[in-house]
Amino acid sequence: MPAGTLYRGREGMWSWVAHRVTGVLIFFFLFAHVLDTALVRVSPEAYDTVIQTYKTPLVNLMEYGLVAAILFHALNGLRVVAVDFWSKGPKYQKQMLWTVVGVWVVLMAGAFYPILQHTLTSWFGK
Amino acid sequence: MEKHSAALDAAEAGGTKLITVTVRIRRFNPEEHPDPVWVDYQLEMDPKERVLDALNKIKWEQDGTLTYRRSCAHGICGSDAMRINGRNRLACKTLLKDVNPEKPITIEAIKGLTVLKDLIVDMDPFFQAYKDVMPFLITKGNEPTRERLQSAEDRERFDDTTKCILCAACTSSCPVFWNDGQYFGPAAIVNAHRFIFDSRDEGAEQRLEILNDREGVWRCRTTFNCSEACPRGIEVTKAIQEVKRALVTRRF
Amino acid sequence: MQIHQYDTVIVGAGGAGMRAAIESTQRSRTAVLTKLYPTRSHTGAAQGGMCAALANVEEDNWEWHTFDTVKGGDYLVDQDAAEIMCKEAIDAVLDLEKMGLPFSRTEQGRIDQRRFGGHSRNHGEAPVRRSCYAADRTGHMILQTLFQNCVKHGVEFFNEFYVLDLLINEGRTAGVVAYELATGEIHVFQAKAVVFASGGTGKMFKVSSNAHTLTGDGQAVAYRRGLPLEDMEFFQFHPTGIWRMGILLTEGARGEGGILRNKDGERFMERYAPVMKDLASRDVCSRAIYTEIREGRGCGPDGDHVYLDLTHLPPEQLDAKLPDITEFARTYLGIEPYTDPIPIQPTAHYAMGGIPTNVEGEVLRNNTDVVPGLYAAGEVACVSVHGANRLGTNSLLDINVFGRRAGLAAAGFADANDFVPLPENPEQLVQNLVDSLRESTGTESVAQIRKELQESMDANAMVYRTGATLKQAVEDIAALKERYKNVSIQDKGFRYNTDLLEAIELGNLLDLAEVLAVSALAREESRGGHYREDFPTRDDVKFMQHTMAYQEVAADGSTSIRLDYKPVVTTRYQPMERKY
Amino acid sequence: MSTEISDALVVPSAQAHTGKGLGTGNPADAFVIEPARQRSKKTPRRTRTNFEMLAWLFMRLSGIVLVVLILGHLLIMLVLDGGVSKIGFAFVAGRWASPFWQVWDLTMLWLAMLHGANGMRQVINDYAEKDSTRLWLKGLMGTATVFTVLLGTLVIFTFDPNI
Ligand SMILES: Cc1cc2nc3c(=O)[nH]c(=O)nc-3n(C[C@H](O)[C@H](O)[C@H](O)COP(=O)(O)OP(=O)(O)OC[C@H]3O[C@@H](n4cnc5c(N)ncnc54)[C@H](O)[C@@H]3O)c2cc1C
Ligand code: HEM
Ligand code: SF4
Ligand code: F3S
Ligand code: FES
Repeated sequence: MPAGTLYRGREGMWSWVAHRVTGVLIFFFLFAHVLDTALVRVSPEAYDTVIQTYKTPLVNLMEYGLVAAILFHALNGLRVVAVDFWSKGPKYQKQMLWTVVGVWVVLMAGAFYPILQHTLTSWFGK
Repeated sequence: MEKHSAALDAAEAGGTKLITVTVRIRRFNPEEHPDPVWVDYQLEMDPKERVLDALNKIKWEQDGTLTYRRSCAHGICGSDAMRINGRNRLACKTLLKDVNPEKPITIEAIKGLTVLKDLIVDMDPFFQAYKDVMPFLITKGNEPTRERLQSAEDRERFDDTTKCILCAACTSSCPVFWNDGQYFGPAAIVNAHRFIFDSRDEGAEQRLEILNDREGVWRCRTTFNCSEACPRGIEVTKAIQEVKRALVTRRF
Repeated sequence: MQIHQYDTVIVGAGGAGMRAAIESTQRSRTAVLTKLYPTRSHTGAAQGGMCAALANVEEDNWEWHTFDTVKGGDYLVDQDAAEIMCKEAIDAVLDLEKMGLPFSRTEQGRIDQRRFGGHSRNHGEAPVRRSCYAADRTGHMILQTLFQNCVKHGVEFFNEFYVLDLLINEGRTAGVVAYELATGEIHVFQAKAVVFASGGTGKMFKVSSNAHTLTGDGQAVAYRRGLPLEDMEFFQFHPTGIWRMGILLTEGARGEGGILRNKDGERFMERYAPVMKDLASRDVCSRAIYTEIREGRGCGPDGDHVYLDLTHLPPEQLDAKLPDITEFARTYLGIEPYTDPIPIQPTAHYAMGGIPTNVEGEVLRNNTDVVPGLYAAGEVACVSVHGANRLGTNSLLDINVFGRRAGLAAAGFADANDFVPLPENPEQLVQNLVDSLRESTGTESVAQIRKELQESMDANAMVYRTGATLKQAVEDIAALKERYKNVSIQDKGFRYNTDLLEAIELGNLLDLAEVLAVSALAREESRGGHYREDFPTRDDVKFMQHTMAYQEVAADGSTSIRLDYKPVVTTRYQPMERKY
Repeated sequence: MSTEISDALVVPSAQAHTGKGLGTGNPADAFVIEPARQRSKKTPRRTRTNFEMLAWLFMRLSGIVLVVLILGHLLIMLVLDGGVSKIGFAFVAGRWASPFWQVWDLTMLWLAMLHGANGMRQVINDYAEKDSTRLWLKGLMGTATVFTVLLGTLVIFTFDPNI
């Protein structure tokens, strides 16, 4: 059966999609993160082994992705709050979204080295 | 007249050139076939004509079975909300030149309401939500003999939401409404807003209570599809926000 | 086939139908049958306002309003009805306000009023502010407010039900027959009282401000059942429709100070109506525009239109008072009304004639007798408060005043009387009509015939008419009616068969166009909206009377039109020369 | 020429209203706009709670607080002082020695989990069509949340650097 087309929403709709996807993603990560942190109650060794995996390049990269998700969710969350509570919020929602994206890009670029330095140094040396 | 802008010249130019447009319509007739199909129609149109004119031309000259609602043909009656190139619009308020007539123009029924035939959907749930917000003036006490007074500012307060023509473009563009259709939807909230902020009305508390429902304003995720879709230019999301804020401030 | 029983059945859910429904629902079991969802009705398109001598902003009284109405209608108005309308206008407006209608307000918080064509102080001295309005969305607000109140009172609507026949038994009203769009089923509604409020016939013209759905179904149904149609030759052409599209730009635009200009930029209305100028009545303005065009002062490459100039008005005023029409100019013409004049031409707008009624809304069977239990109100009816030319804003008034009256009268009648038995096979006529169209193997297309009808009407029966053009129209229509017998449709289904209904609607238009042309041909004078170049003056001796057109069916089934005339009711205003 | 119609033919209005059991079974059969629901006049106040509003407010307020907590957390853990390289048992032990960080992490845990759980509830409400699916998913999500919150709290409070 030929499907209907995708609704061509604009900034508002796509930012909401991204907000939702990142929210769910963070939720699952948080779940895992509490579990692994709980290992500090088991033994220092167990904890350190798990943390070791955080330092592998792949997971390190995923970590960068996670930060990207959290940052977007956080910044856009502030935009949503502004839309809801500031009377001019709805009017400037698009401008605010582009600000969010701008700040997000800047922060992500800034965080690139600090977060990935572990991987970078292990690959390319100091 | 000496005042003559290029826009006016263009508007007055007679014998405009016709272009060939392809209109791709998602047809559905359960009497004939259980599944919808996309059908292409080619026609010669003046790009300054409306999408509704194109549909009429198809119905009148090519395929009389094509079915859609229409009446006023100038964006005032709310009959012909449909999804044109993926966005909800009124066919009679959308000119061909504004939807890129070089490429096929896709047209399908609005989303989230049962499609009954071609572009016709079941409007029942939509109007039910409207009726549920008690969309009529509620007053207490004796009627005055003359009109109720209302200052121009008080009248302005809810002007935006009085413009609604109940076309359903907003509600059927809302991703929350698509899911299970239980959400009251932006149109119902707009019409509640029209009375909540009318200084003459005394039923605001009741209406706010209704919208405090599980399926009320709190389901809105501020996706702004409704505001983008509204052919009357109503700031729908803003109206919803005002209702939310009224609820919060009234409760605390 | 299904049969329903209601005390009162109302046909149409525009302003008139819903106003009637609000009254009758509270007093009798009422069903409202409408071919459109109520809020789609064309009352919603009305822009400018609704007149009532509220005197909120300047001195005014209902007698002045009555005089303007009578004069505007070129003395063909039944003055008893006009008096009632103008007197009850004040309460009609106040009632709407109490129902919640958001009128525009004055500084003091009262309902604001503005000038409108033909409305004057003290019998034509100067324009007066009489039109109550809500920006340029007055009709929209009326329609929404009435619908809201129908919701409040729990009015029972049957949406997308097309009434296609009227049942009269033993000379009394028995009910109506409707076709349900969703399923193709035929429904018989047995009723004690029936109110027709099905709106106008404007789609017989090509350039028209009317909706696609205004096809005169009510008039045609009554006419085919042997009832007369009154004054059908009087059709109003509104001066300011968007050029070629016909979309209306309200007279309120001129009420706010807009000016009509020809290609030289001249304010030509000064020549035609020195006092009222651009606010002269509509027939006067429309003729003036065509005269300018004919005499070579039209605008544009083909000189076939003039301008409505709003550029001298402050943008804030346009935004506050005329937001919708400025948007129409932007959307449909791509021009900016702050800086550019808007190309306009007269557009077919309003049917003054219709089903004759008395002031209670009761339908007349001839010059004096009523059909018990049958009512009509709104544009479908002819009371006649509009005479030969309706004044702007008087129709929204008409639908409210006479819609209310008809609703009350119908409910009262239903209360006092019993059902009339249905005739045998009540659905027969509709069933045959629908079946024959579905089964037809003819070769003619609905769209083609409709197009030719509209073109002929525009060419021959518009603002300027002569015996020759009207004869041409009569001939054209006869030929089209012949071809219509051979019409066929493509959609043979039962579900939402709009193809079928367009064919039926075309049949209605053809009948009504014929009545219009024949009535106009017989009226050898010029009066209000009916202007005969071969008889350019009003002839009160011969034609100070209403036309009553009846369908005659010969033994062989062929039909013809019989014209009769009915005297005009004159109370206090004797005919005078009409000058603005 | 007239006939009485038998009662059997007359459709009662209640039936005509719903269209159910009539004609073709088309949902649009005899569509009518029903009168405003009784709730309007007779039962002005339905038993509604403010739960949805409180949840909505909570999402926004917790979000604002979380910005500080989580971004601070990320900054310390991943950016400052050599980023993730420095993290190990000893680092955690050092941090949780201070009650300040204990409270920080505890609030963050609770707020984030409740915020996330309520968010997930909304997502499930939106996409799970069947009531039973909804119930299952929400049950699962709720259990996981309670478990995680309790576990995390336990860890923070009972952490013993000398284990
Ligand atoms: C663009 C425009 C602007 C106007 N501006 C003004 C103004 O400013 N002031 C003023 O006073 N007047 C104005 N008028 C005139 C006025 O609006 C109309 O004459 C008036 O609204 C007619 O109301 P109505 O209730 O009779 O019909 P409508 O509102 O047209 O309603 C007709 C109803 O009948 C129903 N119907 C039709 N046929 C059938 C059928 N076969 N079976 C069942 N139902 C049927 C339709 O569904 C509809 O509900 C304007 C008109 C137009 C077109
Ligand atoms: C960092 C600061 C955060 C801010 C400012 C923030 C803000 C918000 C806001 C305002 C919403 C409501 C959106 C709406 O109703 O439309 C929301 C939804 C949500 N948040 Fe957060 N949040 C943050 C952190 C988190 C975390 C840590 C998680 C995961 C545990 C999370 C998961 C979710 C989820 C799942 C939703 C629901 C999304 C939806 O319904 O579309 N958020 N967030
Ligand atoms: S708010 Fe706008 S989009 Fe929604 S129904 Fe009203 S007019 Fe249509
Ligand atoms: S599209 Fe829907 S989510 Fe809210 S902002 Fe509009 S109602
Ligand atoms: S036809 Fe009336 S809104 Fe488009």
